[in-house]
Amino acid sequence: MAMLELENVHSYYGNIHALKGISLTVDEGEIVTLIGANGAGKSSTLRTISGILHPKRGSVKFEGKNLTEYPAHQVVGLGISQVPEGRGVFARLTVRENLEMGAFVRTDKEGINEDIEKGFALFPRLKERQNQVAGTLSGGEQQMLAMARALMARPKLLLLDEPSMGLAPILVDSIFQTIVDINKTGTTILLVEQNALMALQTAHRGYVIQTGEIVLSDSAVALQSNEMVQSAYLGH
Amino acid sequence: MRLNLKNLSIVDSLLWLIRVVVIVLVLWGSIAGLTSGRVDGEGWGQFFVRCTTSTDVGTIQCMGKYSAETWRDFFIFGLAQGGIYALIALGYTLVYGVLFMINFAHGEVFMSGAFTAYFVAASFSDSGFMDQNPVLALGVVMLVSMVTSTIVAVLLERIAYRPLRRAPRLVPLITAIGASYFLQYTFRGLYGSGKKVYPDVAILTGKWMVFGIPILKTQVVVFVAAVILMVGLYYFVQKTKTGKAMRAVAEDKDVAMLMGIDVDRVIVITFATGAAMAGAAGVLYGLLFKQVDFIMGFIPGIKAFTAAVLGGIGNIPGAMVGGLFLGIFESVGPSLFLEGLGVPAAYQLKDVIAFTMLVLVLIFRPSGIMGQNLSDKKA
Amino acid sequence: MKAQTFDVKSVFKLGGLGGFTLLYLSLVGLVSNFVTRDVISKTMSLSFAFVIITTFLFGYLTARRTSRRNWFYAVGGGVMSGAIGIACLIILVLLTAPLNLQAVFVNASPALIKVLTFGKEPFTAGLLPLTGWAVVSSLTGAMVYMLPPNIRRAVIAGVVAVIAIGTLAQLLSDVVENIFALLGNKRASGALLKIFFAKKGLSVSGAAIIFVLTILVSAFSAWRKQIVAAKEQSGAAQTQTPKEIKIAVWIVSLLVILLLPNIFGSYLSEIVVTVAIYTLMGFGLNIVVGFAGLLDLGYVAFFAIGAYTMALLTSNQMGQTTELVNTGLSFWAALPISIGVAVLWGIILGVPVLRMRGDYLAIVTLGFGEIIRVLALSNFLQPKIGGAQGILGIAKPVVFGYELVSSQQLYYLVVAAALLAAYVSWRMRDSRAGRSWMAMREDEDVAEAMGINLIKTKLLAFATGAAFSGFAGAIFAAKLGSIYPASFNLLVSINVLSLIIVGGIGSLPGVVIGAVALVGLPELLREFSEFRMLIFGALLVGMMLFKPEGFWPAAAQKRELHEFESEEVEAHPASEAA
Amino acid sequence: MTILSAKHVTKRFGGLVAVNDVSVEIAEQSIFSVIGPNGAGKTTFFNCITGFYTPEEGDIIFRGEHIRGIPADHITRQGISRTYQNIRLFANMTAIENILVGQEPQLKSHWLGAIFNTPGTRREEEYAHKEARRMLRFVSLRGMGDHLAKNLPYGAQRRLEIARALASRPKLLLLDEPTAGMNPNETAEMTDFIKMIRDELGITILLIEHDMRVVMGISDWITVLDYGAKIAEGNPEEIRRNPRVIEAYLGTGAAGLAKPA
Repeated sequence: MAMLELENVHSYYGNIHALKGISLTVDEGEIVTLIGANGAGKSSTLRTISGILHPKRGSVKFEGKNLTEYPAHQVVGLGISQVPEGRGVFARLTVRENLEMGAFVRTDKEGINEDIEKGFALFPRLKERQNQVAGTLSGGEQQMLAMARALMARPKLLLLDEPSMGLAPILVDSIFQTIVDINKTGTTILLVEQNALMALQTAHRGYVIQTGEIVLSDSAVALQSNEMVQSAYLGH
Repeated sequence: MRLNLKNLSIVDSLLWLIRVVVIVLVLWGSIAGLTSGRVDGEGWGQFFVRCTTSTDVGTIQCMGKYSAETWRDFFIFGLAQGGIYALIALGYTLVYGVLFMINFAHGEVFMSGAFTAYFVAASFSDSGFMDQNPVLALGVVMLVSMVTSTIVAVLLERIAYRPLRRAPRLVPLITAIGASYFLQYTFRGLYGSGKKVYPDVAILTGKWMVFGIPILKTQVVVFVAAVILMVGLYYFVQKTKTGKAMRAVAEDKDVAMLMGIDVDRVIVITFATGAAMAGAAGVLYGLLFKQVDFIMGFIPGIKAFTAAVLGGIGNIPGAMVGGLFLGIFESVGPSLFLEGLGVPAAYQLKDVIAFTMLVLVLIFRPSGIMGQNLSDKKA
Repeated sequence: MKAQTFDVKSVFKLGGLGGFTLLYLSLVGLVSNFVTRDVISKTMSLSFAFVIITTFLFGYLTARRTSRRNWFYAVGGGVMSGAIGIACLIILVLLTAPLNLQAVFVNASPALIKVLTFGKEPFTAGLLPLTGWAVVSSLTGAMVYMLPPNIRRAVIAGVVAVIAIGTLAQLLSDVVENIFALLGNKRASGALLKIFFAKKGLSVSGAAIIFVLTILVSAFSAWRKQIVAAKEQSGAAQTQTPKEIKIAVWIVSLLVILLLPNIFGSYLSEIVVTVAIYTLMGFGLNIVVGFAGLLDLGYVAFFAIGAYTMALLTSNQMGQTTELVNTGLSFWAALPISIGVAVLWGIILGVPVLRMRGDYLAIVTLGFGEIIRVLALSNFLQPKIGGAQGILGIAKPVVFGYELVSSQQLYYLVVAAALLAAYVSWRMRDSRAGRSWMAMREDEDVAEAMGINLIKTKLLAFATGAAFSGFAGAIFAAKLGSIYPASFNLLVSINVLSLIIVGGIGSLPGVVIGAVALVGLPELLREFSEFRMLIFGALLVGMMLFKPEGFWPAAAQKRELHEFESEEVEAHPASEAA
Repeated sequence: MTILSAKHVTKRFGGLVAVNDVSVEIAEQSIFSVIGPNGAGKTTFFNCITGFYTPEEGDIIFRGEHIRGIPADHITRQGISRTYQNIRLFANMTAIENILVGQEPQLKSHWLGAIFNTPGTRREEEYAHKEARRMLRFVSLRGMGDHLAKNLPYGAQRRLEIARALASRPKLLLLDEPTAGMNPNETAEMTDFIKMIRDELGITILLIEHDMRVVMGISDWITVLDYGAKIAEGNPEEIRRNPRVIEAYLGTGAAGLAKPA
């Protein structure tokens, strides 16, 4: 059984029909990517999974539980963390406080401290700046913080929303390397990206989304050689 | 930076003009007020030497028509009253920080606590409990006030504000105004329209010597209590998990939700915390000004809002500083520069000072004394 | 889906809420203060009506929540809800014996106990009928919910009509009398009045007739609506109202407007004048807030400025109370000056706040309003404008040698002013200026990027608003003949803002409706004066929660105006890309 | 002929340099694109040209006039108008009203004229309405005039926003990501439409766009921004091959990145 399963999901922002029947699955241990143009519904899909957006129709199942029955703040507890688009670090909280917020649903103090250290080990830059407010970090550092923060909840499934957005290319490489590393430690990853090339080179499988609909799904390798993907998203 | 005259529009010039006029008026008034003690025929040098070298400040009329002691008393009273403003201001600032909404009914939350606690205080006083066990009694009175205010605020949030969280900003503001009147007249209906006089507390009559200065005991207690509460709140918001969650919700509700924070609950806690501070301020107000009635929330409410804006709304230390500053300014200002300008019965205009300050701050520095500009961020 | 069992929890919750409401109404004084005010003569006092209406309402709500359209559940729910609700009240009554509740709650008085126990002694016996009535009315509420929707609506309309007319019985009977007097038929009016009205409130027969009539009218209109809907569905062209009828409607409204003071009598005319003054202000604020989106809470400032200018220019007692001298100007000479001064201040106060938006603007304007009020009250300006003593001896308007003194005469002046304001608002709304305001309201940055000069546009709104307010102030001063700073408090600003919001922000008919609802009704219900602000506050909150767009939203009106163009849409189906 | 030239424009926000010493020369009747990663300062650059921001340094010259630091409404009156990345229509006004507001720089009537309903005002209003309907047809929104802007479909809103910008009869039109959120078909239509605006109305177009097919397909000239600074400019072919652009924006590929196991 798939770890995450979306079936025919329809979501709206007010009157705007953002998702028009999205179906996708993510299996345990995978990196799955969702690629598509700006406004195609990538972020809406993630927001629907994490409960901020409530689908009008369709089902979202995680490890057999129906996610639509849970309010957004309880989804983290089930084992799903999200790195939001634009990073969404709490600019006026310190780096350490940001990480503590990531572990909000946990109560094991020692475990939390341990994981903060783990986060610092993953991103040594954060350790140097742990008492700085997050707003003073550079874009790349904020992305690292957002990822470290999401890991603080010890998620089984990590949702990444455009981790490469607006970053210098050199940072993009290292961010994607980190994604692979995180995956190797056993965290399943659903990656939403505009940078289709990087995403497909990192992921196992991919879905292509256009105006709220999945138009293509295949292994990442096959998608890279798909003509339509090449012309629309890889710029060949 | 070079001044580009072409870019200086008419509006800017007018705003500069207003600034200059206000500053000149205040300075002129203050100087005129302070130097009005100069004896006829006395030279400026003589006057200055006499005033600065004299040790007997109590008798020599240097600073206007008041003695240095009077000025000091004005200042200390300003501190005490400023502490109350600051406590109420915290409620505005907390709620604004989290919801970007002016809780216009916050003054009534303050009133509800003070008004309700009066009955407890009065009965304690009648039964003699207040005099036998004043600390415990006052503690209970304060607790009742804080709990009442909290209940009112939580109900207010649940019934009037929560359904409107995504409504255009005008809607919750109007709701708050409506709630404000509703609460005023509910408490009028419940407790009557007359003024109630807070009982005297025996141990709080008279003065204490603080650093060699005699100060009314009530003023000391009010100020100290206000400071303790504010420091406590600051600690709560800075250090506790809930406090951090509050700050997280203030920055980004969606992301906070993604962290597993129950945003609704945090908002209720925010209202409750602000209300508890207002309830405490209510009892302190009762101790300081003695009188409570159903309409008492309005003016302190607006003043406290001014204080919150002054310190940079959304900013907790700002609210404290703003409250104290406003309290002192209001207490000292009328005698300092309004009388200097020759305004009769200047104390009548202390509200004008507060409101003028509010207006000027909002026009010229909407970010407040120590806040960053929130309106920029939202644009 | 929940199981199809009886939802006891909800019954207790709603019953408890009903009880809480009853306690609230009792302790806040609404129950005890209207004992002598009969809705139906000698049968139901307004005090008692509060209890009955509350239990009825919660019985209805309980049935809606728990009955699942099952009569058995509805009966059970209604009875239980009523019983729980009234139990709260009974506990209150029983508590008054051992405790001196009145020391804290002023309205937990013997008067309240007397209402609730029907004056019976010992009061435990009196509580029985109370319980009976409450349970019966709650049950009735539940039953009414079970009726078919059309009948249900008709019955509720009937109940509302009886209570509304009963509450306003005295005034309505006066109006009826005046109408017959105008028609020259006094005897008929006497006979008619006797059927409907008793000394206090409606007569029992009157109540019955009104109840039945309302049900019939309501049922008829529902039936007609159905027919119209059916016709529309079958594709029949919408029936246009014939021109003759339109003209007739215009003539009749004109006649009514002209004859209103005579129909209403002096007391009601007084109220109408007040309503019209607020309407005039409402049109002004509607431009500032409704059109231009500039939230102004200090609007009373311009009202005060208009009034004070009028007073200073026309008072014949200037030398006595103030240092200023009599100018001896007439009302008509002073009027344009008053408006001009208000406009000037509108601009002066407008300039510093040009850069300000939303809440901040609201607070700054509130600050301006308060500053002006405190200054008017202070000793500082007393030598000029009279301080707390105000200014007396303000001139009355003179028209063709007639001095307009009474409200029945001033009525024409005020209504003309309000109509003028409505006309100007209407013309400006549909012009370039109006569009600029609305664009600015929607998005200031984009409006500027479209070439709109924000400074001019904002100041025009402030100035127009100030002009209407100053106009209203000038008339207000002339009407009273004397003014005091106390008349210009924040409440006036709030009132005007509320009335345009309750009417429907940006909507011109909304201003009138809002003024009637928020200014007229409270004036009519003089006995309620103590509770006026309470109801006002509750109404504002309720309005924002349930109908934030107001009674007559601006958008609906817009659709009407553009009927023609909508047809074009149907003729040319959307040609946008699929 | 240069219609707009920006010289060494720099705009800072606190410590952040959003636009750093950017110079461009936009030829009349050309389609000129600005590309770059998010946060590169493209929109800020737009805001500097339209007067929403005043750049700290540099100069902007539009048809021979210095427009740096001039209020936004004046700049619009001189002939520059724009659309927004995240559609900013007057949501609660009808489509027609939106266009009528766009016509503002063309209108002269006074509010007094409106109150007294003078013949001049009436004539102008009639003309304005006629023009607005014509503009609606031009962007193929015929018959949608009385719909509130917020109720229009997404694509229609995009076009209405362009119509509103065109209503001021600009010489230079700034389009901020006009195809954002569109599917490939809609994108192709929009591309044709932009070309048509240039060809039929002779309006110069300054474009921010992420969709490389649009940019490469219609641009005469492209400027690439990164971290607020201009890193390259040239015609589409040059840009496509420019190593710096490939590195910073078009992507180098993930060389050296291990495939997950």
